[in-house]
Amino acid sequence: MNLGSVKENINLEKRISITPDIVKKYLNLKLNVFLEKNYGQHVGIQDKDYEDAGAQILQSKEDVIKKSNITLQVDFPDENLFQYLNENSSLIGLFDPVKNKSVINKIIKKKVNIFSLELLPRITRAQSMDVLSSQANLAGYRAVIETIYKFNKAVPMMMTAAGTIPAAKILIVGAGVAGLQAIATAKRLGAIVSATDVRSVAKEQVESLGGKFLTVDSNERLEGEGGYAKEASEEFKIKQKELLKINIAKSDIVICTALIPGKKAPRIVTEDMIDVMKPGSIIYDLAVSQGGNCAYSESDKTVDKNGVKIIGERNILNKIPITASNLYSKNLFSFVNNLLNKDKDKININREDEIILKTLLDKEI
Amino acid sequence: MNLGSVKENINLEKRISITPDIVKKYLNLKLNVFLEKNYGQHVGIQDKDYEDAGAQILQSKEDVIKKSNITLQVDFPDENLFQYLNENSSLIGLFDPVKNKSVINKIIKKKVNIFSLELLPRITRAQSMDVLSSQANLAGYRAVIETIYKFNKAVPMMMTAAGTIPAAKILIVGAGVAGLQAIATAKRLGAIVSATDVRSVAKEQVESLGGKFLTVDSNERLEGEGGYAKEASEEFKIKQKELLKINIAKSDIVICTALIPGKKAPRIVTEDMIDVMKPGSIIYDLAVSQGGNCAYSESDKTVDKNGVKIIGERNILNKIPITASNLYSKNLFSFVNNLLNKDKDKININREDEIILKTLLDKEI
Amino acid sequence: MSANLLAIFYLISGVLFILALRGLSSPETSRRGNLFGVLGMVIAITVTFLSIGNFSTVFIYVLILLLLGGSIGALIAYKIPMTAMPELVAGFHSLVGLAAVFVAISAFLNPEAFNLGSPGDIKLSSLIEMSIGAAVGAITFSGSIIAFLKLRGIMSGSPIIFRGQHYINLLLGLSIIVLIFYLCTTQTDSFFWRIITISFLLGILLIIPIGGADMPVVISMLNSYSGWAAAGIGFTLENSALIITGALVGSSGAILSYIMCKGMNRSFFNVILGGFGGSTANKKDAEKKPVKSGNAEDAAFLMKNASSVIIVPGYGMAVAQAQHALREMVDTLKKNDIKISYAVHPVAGRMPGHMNVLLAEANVPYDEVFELDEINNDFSNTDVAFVIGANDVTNPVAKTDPQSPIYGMPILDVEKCKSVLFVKRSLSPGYAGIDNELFYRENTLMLFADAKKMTEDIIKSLNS
Amino acid sequence: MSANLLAIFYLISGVLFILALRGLSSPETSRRGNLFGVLGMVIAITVTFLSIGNFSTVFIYVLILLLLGGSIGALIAYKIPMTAMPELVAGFHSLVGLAAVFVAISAFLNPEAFNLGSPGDIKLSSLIEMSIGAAVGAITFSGSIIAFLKLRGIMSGSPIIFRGQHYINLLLGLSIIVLIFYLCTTQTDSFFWRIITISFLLGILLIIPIGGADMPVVISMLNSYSGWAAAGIGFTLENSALIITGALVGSSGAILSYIMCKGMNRSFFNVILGGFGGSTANKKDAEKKPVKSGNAEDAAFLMKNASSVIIVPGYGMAVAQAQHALREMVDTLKKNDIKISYAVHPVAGRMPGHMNVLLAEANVPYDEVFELDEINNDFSNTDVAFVIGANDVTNPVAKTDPQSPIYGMPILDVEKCKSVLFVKRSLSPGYAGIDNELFYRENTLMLFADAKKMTEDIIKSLNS
Amino acid sequence: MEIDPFIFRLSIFILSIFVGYYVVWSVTPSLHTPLMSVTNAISSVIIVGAIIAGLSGDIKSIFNLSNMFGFIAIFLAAINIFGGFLVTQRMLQMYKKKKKNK
Amino acid sequence: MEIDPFIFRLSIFILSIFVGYYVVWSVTPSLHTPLMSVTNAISSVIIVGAIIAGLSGDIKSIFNLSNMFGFIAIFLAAINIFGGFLVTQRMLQMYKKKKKNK
Ligand SMILES: NC(=O)c1ccc[n+]([C@@H]2O[C@H](COP(=O)([O-])OP(=O)(O)OC[C@H]3O[C@@H](n4cnc5c(N)ncnc54)[C@H](OP(=O)(O)O)[C@@H]3O)[C@@H](O)[C@H]2O)c1
Ligand SMILES: NC(=O)c1ccc[n+]([C@@H]2O[C@H](COP(=O)([O-])OP(=O)(O)OC[C@H]3O[C@@H](n4cnc5c(N)ncnc54)[C@H](OP(=O)(O)O)[C@@H]3O)[C@@H](O)[C@H]2O)c1
Ligand SMILES: NC(=O)c1ccc[n+]([C@@H]2O[C@H](COP(=O)([O-])OP(=O)(O)OC[C@H]3O[C@@H](n4cnc5c(N)ncnc54)[C@H](O)[C@@H]3O)[C@@H](O)[C@H]2O)c1
Ligand SMILES: NC(=O)c1ccc[n+]([C@@H]2O[C@H](COP(=O)([O-])OP(=O)(O)OC[C@H]3O[C@@H](n4cnc5c(N)ncnc54)[C@H](O)[C@@H]3O)[C@@H](O)[C@H]2O)c1
Repeated sequence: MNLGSVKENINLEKRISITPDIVKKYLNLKLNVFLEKNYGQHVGIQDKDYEDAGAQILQSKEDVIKKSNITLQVDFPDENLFQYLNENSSLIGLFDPVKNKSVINKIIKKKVNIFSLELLPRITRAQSMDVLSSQANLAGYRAVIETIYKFNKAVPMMMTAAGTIPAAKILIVGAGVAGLQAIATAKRLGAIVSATDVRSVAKEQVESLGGKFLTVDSNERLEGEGGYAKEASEEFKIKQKELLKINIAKSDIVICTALIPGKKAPRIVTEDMIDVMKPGSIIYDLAVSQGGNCAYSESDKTVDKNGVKIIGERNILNKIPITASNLYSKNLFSFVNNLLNKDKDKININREDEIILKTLLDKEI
Repeated sequence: MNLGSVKENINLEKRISITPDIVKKYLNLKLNVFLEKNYGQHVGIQDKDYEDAGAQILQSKEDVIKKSNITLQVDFPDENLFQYLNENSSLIGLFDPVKNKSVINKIIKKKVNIFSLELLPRITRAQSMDVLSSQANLAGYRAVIETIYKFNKAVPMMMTAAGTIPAAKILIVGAGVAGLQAIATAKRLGAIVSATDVRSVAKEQVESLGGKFLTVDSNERLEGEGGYAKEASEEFKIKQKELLKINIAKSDIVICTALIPGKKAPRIVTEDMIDVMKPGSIIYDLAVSQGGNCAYSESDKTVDKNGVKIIGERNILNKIPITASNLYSKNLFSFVNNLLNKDKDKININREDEIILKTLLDKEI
Repeated sequence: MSANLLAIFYLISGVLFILALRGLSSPETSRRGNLFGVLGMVIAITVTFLSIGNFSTVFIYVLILLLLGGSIGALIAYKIPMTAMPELVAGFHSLVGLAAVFVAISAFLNPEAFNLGSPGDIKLSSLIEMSIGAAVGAITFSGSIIAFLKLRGIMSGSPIIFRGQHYINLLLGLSIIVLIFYLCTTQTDSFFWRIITISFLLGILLIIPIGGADMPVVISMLNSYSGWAAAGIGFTLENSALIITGALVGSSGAILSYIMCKGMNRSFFNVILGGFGGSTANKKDAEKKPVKSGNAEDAAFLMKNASSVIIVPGYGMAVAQAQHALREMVDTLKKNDIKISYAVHPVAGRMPGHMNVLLAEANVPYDEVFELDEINNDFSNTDVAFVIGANDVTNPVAKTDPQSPIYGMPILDVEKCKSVLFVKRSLSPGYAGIDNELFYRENTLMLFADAKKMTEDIIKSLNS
Repeated sequence: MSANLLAIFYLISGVLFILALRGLSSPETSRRGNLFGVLGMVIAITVTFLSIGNFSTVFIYVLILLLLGGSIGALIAYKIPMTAMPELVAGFHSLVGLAAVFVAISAFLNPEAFNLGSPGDIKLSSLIEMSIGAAVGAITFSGSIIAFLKLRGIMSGSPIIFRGQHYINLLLGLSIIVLIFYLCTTQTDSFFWRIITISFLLGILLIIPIGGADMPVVISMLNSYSGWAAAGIGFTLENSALIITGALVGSSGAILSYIMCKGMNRSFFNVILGGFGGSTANKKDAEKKPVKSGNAEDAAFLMKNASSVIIVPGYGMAVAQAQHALREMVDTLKKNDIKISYAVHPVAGRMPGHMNVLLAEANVPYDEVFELDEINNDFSNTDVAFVIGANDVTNPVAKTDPQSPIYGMPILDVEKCKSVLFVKRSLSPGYAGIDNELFYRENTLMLFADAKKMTEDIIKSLNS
Repeated sequence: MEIDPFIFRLSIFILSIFVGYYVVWSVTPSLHTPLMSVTNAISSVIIVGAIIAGLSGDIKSIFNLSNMFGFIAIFLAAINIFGGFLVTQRMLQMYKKKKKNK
Repeated sequence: MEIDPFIFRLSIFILSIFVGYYVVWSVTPSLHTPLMSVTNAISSVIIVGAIIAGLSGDIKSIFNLSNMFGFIAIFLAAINIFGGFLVTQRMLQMYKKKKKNK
């Protein structure tokens, strides 16, 4: 069986789906690996590295896709390549099914099994394939690095002969995977970190990283299925707003990570909060591609409101493509491994398996 | 008495010499403070903030300089302003006397007392004025932030369901003020940090921050006066080279901070070392304006050698102008305070005072 | 053998017994301590024989009895599994108690042999002493039997409580005193026998309300009783070996039960009197599967004597912010030449890399931290796994039960270690909400406490 | 008063003495302990009077002597400054020693009064006992006098050593034994006096080679001797109060000196025999200015009883990487309701913000960390400054001596605290290379050790 | 002025109680189980009484009731002596093994 | 079969040694100085001997040499008793004061 991957549109997506390390693992499963020429060059991985690992480099995208029973991507391949997809072959990636219905339908029409890993159920067995976790984690880390880079002060407290530099105050909105890693990273750098979330278990988790939790005083239970959050009531939102207004005014950096699965991201940081922020403060809105947690935030833009920078990037992971790709490709490998039958010689679309059932987009949508 | 400061050339220098906090302190000494319009706007400090603190805003550079008995700058004011400098007034800043002999001579001719704070003796009493320390410290911090921002991997070790992200290895060359702060910052972020220096006391200091010290096996004593380093012998350099070659090859990030006062910075990271570095690695050369510790490094450029980025910036402190200015302005205040007589009503150029004697450029050079 | 020499030898054997107990103050000297005890016993027995001196045929019978009893004792000692230790000690106590009763009876029947007067005209002080000895011996006997039955599982371990229990016990106690008084004034046999009977009854009633969990305390208390009985007999027989040893055993047993109560955070008097207040807690315990729970000292002991320890941190360590204490504990262990590694499970904690953040904060060297694949084979060659606030990531159900929500997750095979220590606050499950069968394993010791608190306590024990 | 009742009262007073010592196991019970001691003494004296019973005029004299001695004792006890405690105890010992000698002499001169036979025909065992009592008493007396003189500064504190010292002592010791032997066989007076004379000499020779620093150990050892002397006399007088108390004091004193030696890391035997090895170290000490140096217990005690403590970290904390231990110590102190702040000097350490990095690593809350200006006024209202590895930043010479290299640097005014603890390894200077006069101040206690080690030890003491 | 030996015995008894009290406090908690078993073993000094009881009186009437009780007591105590010390030894051996492994 | 009282005294002596040994180990090091001073005070039970020595013998010959020694011993011991206990009390008072300050 053959497995392949073609170069992404590297202006939009710098991550790759197969790293040289993973090539070896596929070979161990007796899968041949085909890659497009210069597949990883943009992140410093040369074709030679792949060949050394045992992959075969083909000259064109078509060649790769034509040969492959399983095609691994981050984003869709170019639409004009769809024609080369083999019938009954599998296409695996992060395809954002809510937004890309029509494209997906086109592929389904080709009798291609398309799997979108955002849909992975959050069950323990799927943890090693959990792309959302692995990528959100890095996004949380990187969001802190991004803001600190843009911040025109030093973050840690330093008491020096020339006076004291106060520690920066960083507020994290949403303490999911990304939020927690952001807390950890900010803490490490010596910031004074606080965080808020709708889920009450988040308090303990935030404190387990040494952060301060801002509790919205409410007895609503907003834990949903699979550990995700539910949308909050109006009353809750008002209370949250009061709490945040005070705290955001004191913050130097705010990192927004709040999401509700399948819904638009909640709007949490509002205009009036931004008005009272100190000039030079920075807001990083990780939720921007799902609509944003923050007023004014725009994809791939840095908005300046009275000296407050509001940064939103669609794909922050392009900033640490190597690490992100390492984890992504391992997630894919675990998924493929689970997709194969016991003898690892053919794909086994076992609809009994929750993992396969939930990720497979087999009905036109 | 009047004290003034004009806007720097903000393309080259974003730091300022007087912050609103410090204005108040000067007023307490009964000094009037005059500033050029829009003095701190580029870092988010408005004229109103200064006026609230008690400073007087003047429309032009000339006005400020004409009024001032003491002029505080980071860099020289524009040469065409020299004519307005009052006789017997004082000009204080960071003027790099080694490089700027002719300019300085021009000013001396005007009977202006010019003080350059690089020349401050490293005595305990001068610690609060020690600009080199305060700025080097921030440079060390920021160099780490810069490289980590440019680094295409995550720095801290993370053992995750999608595999382990190894901790980045960061090597600091030169463990002076900047080097130590770089060590501390890198450690905080979870990197594996090692450092090297010629001074043997540096070992304990590096370890006191949790870093690993790479000891060059030699019994030369390279501690010079005031805690500075002396130039090393050839034998030492060869030994150092062997040691570093092994360690640099393993490093993801190298930060160079080695300096020898009054000499060109030692060349420590050589071409052959860079050759064996992994693509994606980054070298930050803080010594670039003194000639650089690293082969290929160029001021204000990022050089790419086989995927290894070598970054050199003349003025890294432009990246954290607020904090840098806070400390710089406090250093200046301590210096001015020491320059005044007991009643704080006139300048007292007391050549008995080592601090004044060493910093005053009164002989043409 | 002169009386003086005899007394000196008894003194020596008393001192040897003191040294025996003293030896147990540290594991190094403990075996020597036991030998002192044996020596003391040999001396005591030998000089007793020598003092009597009539090496007639009877002597042979005595010797046979001695050897017979000895062989049985030795057999039991070798055959019994180590886990049955508490009930064994309880069983042995009952023997001492009974022996004390018999000696008292013998003296009562034949006072001339002991220089205590003649039947019906026994010296007052001796009469008091021997009845106290007999009563305490009888309580020890029947109490120990109940403890034995409970521990052995023949009787239910749960406390048997009825109204007025304490009043009945009080009544029985008082009646023993009254009977002794009558015995002394009337010298009537029957009182003596009634004292013994009532004491047997009292022994039973004293122990039945005490729950299985408190049994070790009870055993130590019975130990103490048997000591007092021996001392009582010692006064009767004017034998200083018995007095010294009896007082020694009596007071040390009492203190030991007090110390154990303190260690378990239980009130000494509640335990000894049984059933006061503690009853409900015991009832709940009875329904659960048994776990072995230990304290900081046990953990310190196990790790100090290990040659390698693997630390398995989990979310609980993060919650307790125990990383610094953990690092310090490890430093202390390392000073004892114990090899330490940290095993970090990929999903330990609540965020990817959660453990790494905390371990780095505590300056744990990177080369001591291993991921699952690297270290999983090492557990089987490791003495102790110290699982601190982790739970799901060690749960073997992930390998065995396809129905389990964590089925298929790779786990850290901590159960392959010789001993597994689990530091957590309770038996509650972790994130996945499922029970962990490791808690109930033979080689597991639960350390119920906040992770930071427990780690600090372990450090204290390691240092003392 | 019957002999039995007397013996019982003596037993009671012995038990009270045991309880007195036991009371000192914690500061809370210590005062009660002392009262037990007083009570025991009152009982012992009273029953002794009662047992004699001849309330003649002589009795008045005795009472007067008692009150006279008592008043002198009380006066001394109230007048003496607390710092002179060690020499006071030494002085008191000499009295006990002398009293023992006198009692022995009295018994020797008038054995009938004690039922020991008649002069020239004293019971053998009594003779042995009383000569041992007299000899040990004499050694105690002269030894204590020497110790007193050394501590008082009347004699030089440095050890006096000469060749063959140990052989001479051995010889003297042997000759005492030989003399006792002759005394027993010949019952000649002169031997008795010689025993006492030689013992006086031996006492002097035993103590002169011991350096001033080891005096506390010696005092405790002399205490032990006085106990043995009392016990010896007790055997002579067949008095169980003396036997019990003497043995108690004798063994406890010996153990205490052993414990103190262990605490000071000195060999017990070297100290007791004097001059073995330790001499050179002592000589060097003598040249330095005196500093008060304490141990972890002292530090723990001071801080536990403070209401506020300011921590002053410096480069030494960083070198020792003591920040985590420090944080733990502070946590422990906080549990005792002690207010803690950290005072960070602008140039503490070797890089700007050095301390902040480490304190943040140990998760010290930011609002407990203060810069110099914020906290410098607080020192005067603070009980303890805990200076850990800092030096230059506390050196008052910066304010007073314009010649000093650090003149003009603002410093943390730690000396304004009631007590200042300095944790550092030695008296060596810091970065600036200058001596810190604070080390020699009255209210300073030096804690010489690695900062991490010391902090850990303090934690241990705080917890015990 | 003779003191009743009972007083002496009382003194001995009381002092022994103190010794017992202190000895146990100094035992490390991890050795509490062996401690229990060794004190149990020691408490079988009662055998001294049993021997006296068993062998007392006239040699001819040695099998009377009083002596029989003594004999049984000897037997019971003997079980305890051997069993107690041996089991303690076994327990302590465990502690030793662990040490040696190292 | 009478036991010599000496044997009993020996037993008492030895047991007391054990008690002394254990008691001291349980004293906290910070109380070592008061401990020293209280044992010193206690060791003045020698006064019991002194009183016997002083008041022994015939009332008429009470001022002979033997008794004189006894008298002096009483005086010396008395100093120690009062001085010792009072000084201990003073020391312990310090510990108390510190506590109260809090
Ligand atoms: N790593 C990730 O990215 C991630 C994300 C989400 C979920 N998860 C899940 O989280 C779990 C992680 O496993 P784990 O073993 O680390 O944790 P766990 O299974 O959740 O167990 C944690 C244990 O720590 C104990 N604990 C809590 N607070 C404590 C304290 N203060 N002191 C002592 N013990 C304390 C709790 O028991 P007591 O209450 O009895 O003390 C609990 O059983 C896995 O099920 C994983 O799937 C992981
Ligand atoms: N902050 C800066 O930017 C900077 C830069 C350069 C120089 N300086 C200078 O450094 C000094 C800083 O003052 P400081 O009070 O922090 O330090 P310091 O005056 O240098 O004193 C540090 C003390 O720590 C002790 N020490 C070293 N290792 C130790 C260990 N392992 N355990 C316990 N104690 C240890 C040393 O005494 P022992 O050897 O007796 O143990 C030493 O006296 C100032 O003089 C300052 O001017 C500061
Ligand atoms: N079972 C598993 O193995 C597994 C794997 C990964 C994550 N998880 C758990 O799933 C949970 C969610 O993780 P995620 O990061 O993917 O969630 P997410 O990305 O959907 O949301 C991010 C966070 O935003 C919060 N949020 C939503 N609305 C908010 C509002 N109005 N205000 C403030 N905060 C708001 C959510 O509670 C969540 O914590 C976490 O608790 C995580 O531990 C479980
Ligand atoms: N007295 C004071 O109060 C005071 C104030 C600030 C700094 N200092 C001390 O002064 C010293 C130097 O500080 P700095 O940062 O200004 O020095 P610097 O900027 O002149 O040099 C930086 C470092 O490079 C090192 N170096 C020089 N040649 C090297 C080579 N060939 N290889 C490796 N390393 C080399 C130097 O030893 C120094 O540590 C430090 O020890 C610092 O603690 C003292």
